[in-house]
Amino acid sequence: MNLSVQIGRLVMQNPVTVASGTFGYGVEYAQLLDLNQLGAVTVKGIRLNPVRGNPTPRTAEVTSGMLNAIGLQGPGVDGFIQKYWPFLKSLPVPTIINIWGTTVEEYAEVARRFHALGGVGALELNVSCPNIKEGGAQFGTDCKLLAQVVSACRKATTLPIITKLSPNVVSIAPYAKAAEDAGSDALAVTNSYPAMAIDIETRRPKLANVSGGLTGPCIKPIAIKLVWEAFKAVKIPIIGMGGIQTAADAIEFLMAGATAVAVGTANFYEPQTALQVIAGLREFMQRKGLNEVREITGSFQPGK
Amino acid sequence: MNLSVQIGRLVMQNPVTVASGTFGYGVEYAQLLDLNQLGAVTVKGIRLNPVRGNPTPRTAEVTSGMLNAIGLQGPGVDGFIQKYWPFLKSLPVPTIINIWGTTVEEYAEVARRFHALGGVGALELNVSCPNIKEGGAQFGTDCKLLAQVVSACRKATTLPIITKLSPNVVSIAPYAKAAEDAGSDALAVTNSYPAMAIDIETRRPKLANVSGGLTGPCIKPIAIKLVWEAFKAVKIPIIGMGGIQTAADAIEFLMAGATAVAVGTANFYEPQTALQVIAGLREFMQRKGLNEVREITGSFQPGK
Amino acid sequence: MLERTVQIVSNERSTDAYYRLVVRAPEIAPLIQPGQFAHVRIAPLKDALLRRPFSIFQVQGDTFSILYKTVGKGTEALSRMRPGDELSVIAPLGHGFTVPQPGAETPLLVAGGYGMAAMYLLAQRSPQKGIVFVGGRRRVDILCEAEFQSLGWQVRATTEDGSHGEKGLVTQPLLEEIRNPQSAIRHPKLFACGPTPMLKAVGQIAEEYKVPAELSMDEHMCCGVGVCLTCVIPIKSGDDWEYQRTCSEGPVFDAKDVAWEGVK
Amino acid sequence: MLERTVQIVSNERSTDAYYRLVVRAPEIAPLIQPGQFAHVRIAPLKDALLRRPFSIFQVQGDTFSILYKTVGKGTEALSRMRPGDELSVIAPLGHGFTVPQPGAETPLLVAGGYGMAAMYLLAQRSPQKGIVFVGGRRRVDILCEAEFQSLGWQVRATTEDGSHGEKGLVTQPLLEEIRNPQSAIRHPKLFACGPTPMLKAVGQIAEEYKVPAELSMDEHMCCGVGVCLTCVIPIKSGDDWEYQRTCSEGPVFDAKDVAWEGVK
Ligand SMILES: Cc1cc2nc3c(=O)[nH]c(=O)nc-3n(C[C@H](O)[C@H](O)[C@H](O)COP(=O)(O)OP(=O)(O)OC[C@H]3O[C@@H](n4cnc5c(N)ncnc54)[C@H](O)[C@@H]3O)c2cc1C
Ligand SMILES: Cc1cc2nc3c(=O)[nH]c(=O)nc-3n(C[C@H](O)[C@H](O)[C@H](O)COP(=O)(O)OP(=O)(O)OC[C@H]3O[C@@H](n4cnc5c(N)ncnc54)[C@H](O)[C@@H]3O)c2cc1C
Ligand SMILES: Cc1cc2nc3c(=O)[nH]c(=O)nc-3n(C[C@H](O)[C@H](O)[C@H](O)COP(=O)(O)O)c2cc1C
Ligand SMILES: Cc1cc2nc3c(=O)[nH]c(=O)nc-3n(C[C@H](O)[C@H](O)[C@H](O)COP(=O)(O)O)c2cc1C
Ligand code: FES
Ligand code: FES
Repeated sequence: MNLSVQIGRLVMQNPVTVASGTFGYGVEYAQLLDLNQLGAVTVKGIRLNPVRGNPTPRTAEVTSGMLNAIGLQGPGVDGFIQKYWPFLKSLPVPTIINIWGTTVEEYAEVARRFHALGGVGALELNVSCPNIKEGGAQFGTDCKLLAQVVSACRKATTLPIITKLSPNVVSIAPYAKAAEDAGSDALAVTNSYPAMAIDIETRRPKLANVSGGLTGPCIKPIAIKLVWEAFKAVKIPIIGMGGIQTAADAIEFLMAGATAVAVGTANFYEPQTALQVIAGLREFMQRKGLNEVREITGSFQPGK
Repeated sequence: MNLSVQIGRLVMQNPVTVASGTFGYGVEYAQLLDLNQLGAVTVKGIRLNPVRGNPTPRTAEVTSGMLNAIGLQGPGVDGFIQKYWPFLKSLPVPTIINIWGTTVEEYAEVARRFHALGGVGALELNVSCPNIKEGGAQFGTDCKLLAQVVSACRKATTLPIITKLSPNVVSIAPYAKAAEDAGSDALAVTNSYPAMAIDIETRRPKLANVSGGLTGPCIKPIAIKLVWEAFKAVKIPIIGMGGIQTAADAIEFLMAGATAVAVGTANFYEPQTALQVIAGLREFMQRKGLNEVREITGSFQPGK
Repeated sequence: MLERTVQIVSNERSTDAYYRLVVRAPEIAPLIQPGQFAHVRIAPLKDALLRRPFSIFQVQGDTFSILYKTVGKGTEALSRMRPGDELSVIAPLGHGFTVPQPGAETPLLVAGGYGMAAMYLLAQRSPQKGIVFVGGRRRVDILCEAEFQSLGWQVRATTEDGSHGEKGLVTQPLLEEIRNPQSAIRHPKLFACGPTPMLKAVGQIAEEYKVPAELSMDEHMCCGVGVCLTCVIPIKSGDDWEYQRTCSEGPVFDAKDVAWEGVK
Repeated sequence: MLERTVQIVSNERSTDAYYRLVVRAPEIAPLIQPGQFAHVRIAPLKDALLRRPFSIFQVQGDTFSILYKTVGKGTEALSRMRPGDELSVIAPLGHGFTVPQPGAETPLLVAGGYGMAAMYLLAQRSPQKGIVFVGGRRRVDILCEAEFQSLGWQVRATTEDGSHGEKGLVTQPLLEEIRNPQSAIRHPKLFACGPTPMLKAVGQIAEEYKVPAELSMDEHMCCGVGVCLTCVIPIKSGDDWEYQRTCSEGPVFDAKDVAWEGVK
């Protein structure tokens, strides 16, 4: 049984990674699960300089999901390389580094820095964070800006580039196509959904940032549709995510057109989720007599 | 304690109605609850001619919500007037009639017909149904078309017009403003969210229509944000909806800027929900010493 | 149609994956007609919101019961509930079977799997006793034979694997009976409940042999009371067909009204 | 840090809205240090996904316990669980209190409400016995006085409504003690756990009287293990401050490191 997949030049031993921002820098979970069983480790979003992030409260629980507005707190490129890279580099599984910037040039600069570092598995361009004023979703909801970011990074590195698209668009197809045309090796679909909650006793927002991103099982049906729409629009592989809790959820994403999947919010309440998904995927393939996990990708049959 | 609110010229004895398509034509629930306690009855979407609707399966259960692609099955204007209007007309509470068309002219014609009928409480323009090929969301995701639909109906009737906006836009503010500028008396926010589910055993979609609209508690945080964004953009009243199950949910919508609310999916599993919401709203007002339900509208305090 | 919170009197495994649930529902019980159903909210169900529809199996005093098969999360959660636990039910719902008039047709019941549940009240309340044709995949899918026999009905069981009764499909003995020139039954009328392919086969037999038939259709439901338009099936209307609601116009339809070409 | 499915040994109401839960966790129990917490998944919780953090109260053999107050849906669901039911816990988590060295400072513990729970192991394992200042709104909020007394500690209780102990805030007797020139305690060190305003007051006392203090901070948590960055509080760093994680760098911080101007 072959579970390995390819995202551009990046080979993953199985199609299951974790979603950026839900797995820290890998090291935090090393005591709870065997990281080496993952397809890849994807780290929290990093920009050039350290970022303090938003005031608290930063997350709130909602029905079958959560809101977050972390504000991309992070150590910056240098801090990351110093504090976290030695551990990640030592792992046999590849690292996908999620990057962002407030200008096209900053994205490119961060890409250059990680290119120069050597040993990075892939770069994931976060053009879809709903929780910061500059950068983030601003690039992800404008096809031209999106193409500029991807092109600039493409020039800056030969590392595989994964463009993480925003769900907050009328139709995802033109964005998927724009990223592909600008040289992206793959897409990640989807980021969190703009949303909000109010504490009715205090009349105050449940997040200090007022609004935040909705994630978890509640968004899965939206994410599945986005993956399917993106799959129909492009030829490059897609990493699907949004509310994956079980192998069945992951298989649904694969069928909708994903080549790989990422487990996000579920890590917070069940850190073993990614490993359970891998095990369940194996069982499914066995039961269905499938030899290649790739056969599942896009095998959804929408017609009669 | 005064619970009454006004949506254009329409006076509602309390701010709680039901969402179109989740309450049939009122008569179906008459045995289970006292319709006269509602603020208004809102009926399933009606176009000029009868509509057969989509093939089955038309709905599917998902985490904390459901998908539907009914395809706006309905009796057409004449069928509605013959079969359902006598009952609705006899109720002391007003009826909000949800209407749609496949052309601007059809919307206007349906509006003219209901204007001529007399006794209708308000017309709700559904420009946001994700489940039909023509009409519906096509008008709701294009500001110019939206303005044309609203203007044409405005010319056709003096009945209060409620424009039901699509959630599937980058930002709802321009659509809210376009509807207001074109003469809409109120907004309804929000319709269902485009989404999809796959049966992994058969690889077939869970809906015959492949994709459908996501509704229920899972979408509440998205809907709350849309109401708040629309509230900041316009002066006309908003009917808020999306996942309301309890009085607390309804109050959250009111605080975010809604003048009234609609209970949708919850009717399917708990037909008493709207009445429970009204009772809970009264208790909340009592506990907080509020005399006017209108004081709650927009009382959210996003700042410090 | 009433919505009531009812208490579980008993909830016991019958055979294999089948359970019998009895609830105390004094206001609902007297209203129930054969072929009607209850729409049940299973409170312990996590993040799954919708009610589940079940045919009403038996009515006794102020209680009624359902006979259900565990097939998914709702029925599994239900099977773990205990006497004393509460359920919200909306019942009785739907348009049931036409109970035969005294001296009129002789009822031939055709049931597949949990379809038997919809049949008991009809058998009990029919002035004419007839035959129950019951089919299933395996022995465990043949439910409550003894109960029908003790009502004085003849039961003819078939299983696909031959582990009980005749081997084959339930329609085989039915066809034999209808084709049998020696049969004691003069004016048969078919009443069927079970999987859609079985209902379709019964509908064809009814048409071919010009026997009246009522079919209880199994469609996915959401509201159960006629407002959501989930549960529709194609019903002939002039030269064409229109969608009608299984929960309201049905679940029981006259076989000759069903537009099979539109049925999934 | 281990993730384990553990069995409930007992789960009993203590006073009012406070419960004590004991679980059997043979691999986790020996690892626990005073001030650490357990992150608990409450399975019966409907459509609410996240774990809930609770200080570890006592450790006995292969069990540990928590002392919790029912304040919302998670703690209410927990209070309905019974012996034999299972929970998933990740524990022990966080950076706890520094247990005093033999002969070093005398610990003065300051606790508000369920903050007492974080204190017991510290009192038990400290070679020096000291005073526990415990405060609450009403009598029922004063927890396990007797248990601290039986460890040989002096307990000074305050309630806001005066229904038990002295009337007022917990910081009043603490201030008296610190200001008292006659006090037998030479080198006091404060350890505090409770609501943020109390912690802030303790921090100010520590600063004013130049007494060392460790504070266990109460921040909303999500992952509990340091990956999500939900639980941050502002910690001084040079002339500025940075956000550090209560679940990983904390929950216990040195009072002089907290940048109160940034605390909500
Ligand atoms: C009128 C009617 C009478 C019925 N009577 C009985 C009965 O007497 N005994 C019995 O065991 N079953 C009966 N069923 C089927 C029963 O409703 C389903 O088995 C049950 O809803 C499955 O729920 P679940 O959560 O276990 O399965 P899941 O597959 O997890 O359910 C997912 C969703 O699909 C729906 N669904 C799944 N299977 C069916 C089905 N066959 N029909 C309708 N909806 C379905 C569920 O209601 C739910 O919304 C009847 C169905 C109808 C329409
Ligand atoms: C390190 C630490 C130790 C704690 N120790 C104890 C203890 O020993 N005994 C005890 O009774 N309580 C303790 N708490 C508080 C306890 O975690 C909350 O009371 C509990 O999470 C409330 O959950 P709920 O579902 O009942 O409330 P809800 O209000 O319904 O919870 C909604 C969300 O808010 C979070 N939340 C609510 N209140 C708090 C709070 N005060 N702190 C952190 N998150 C909160 C919940 O975890 C959940 O994510 C501790 C908190 C922390 C951070
Ligand atoms: C707390 C939190 C922090 C996140 N941080 C990032 C981030 O830094 N960069 C990014 O691209 N996505 C980030 N995301 C989005 C996730 O990577 C993922 O796209 C989203 O959570 C959907 O998946 P899920 O529903 O499985 O969580 C974050 C999500 C959460 C919940
Ligand atoms: C089965 C179903 C049918 C619906 N039909 C209509 C309709 O005919 N017209 C319309 O404007 N909205 C329709 N809606 C959308 C609802 O009116 C409402 O906007 C949406 O369900 C969100 O509210 P909820 O989450 O409380 O259900 C329908 C929704 C459902 C679930
Ligand atoms: S189930 Fe809603 S109309 Fe039949
Ligand atoms: S709770 Fe996630 S980092 Fe502390």
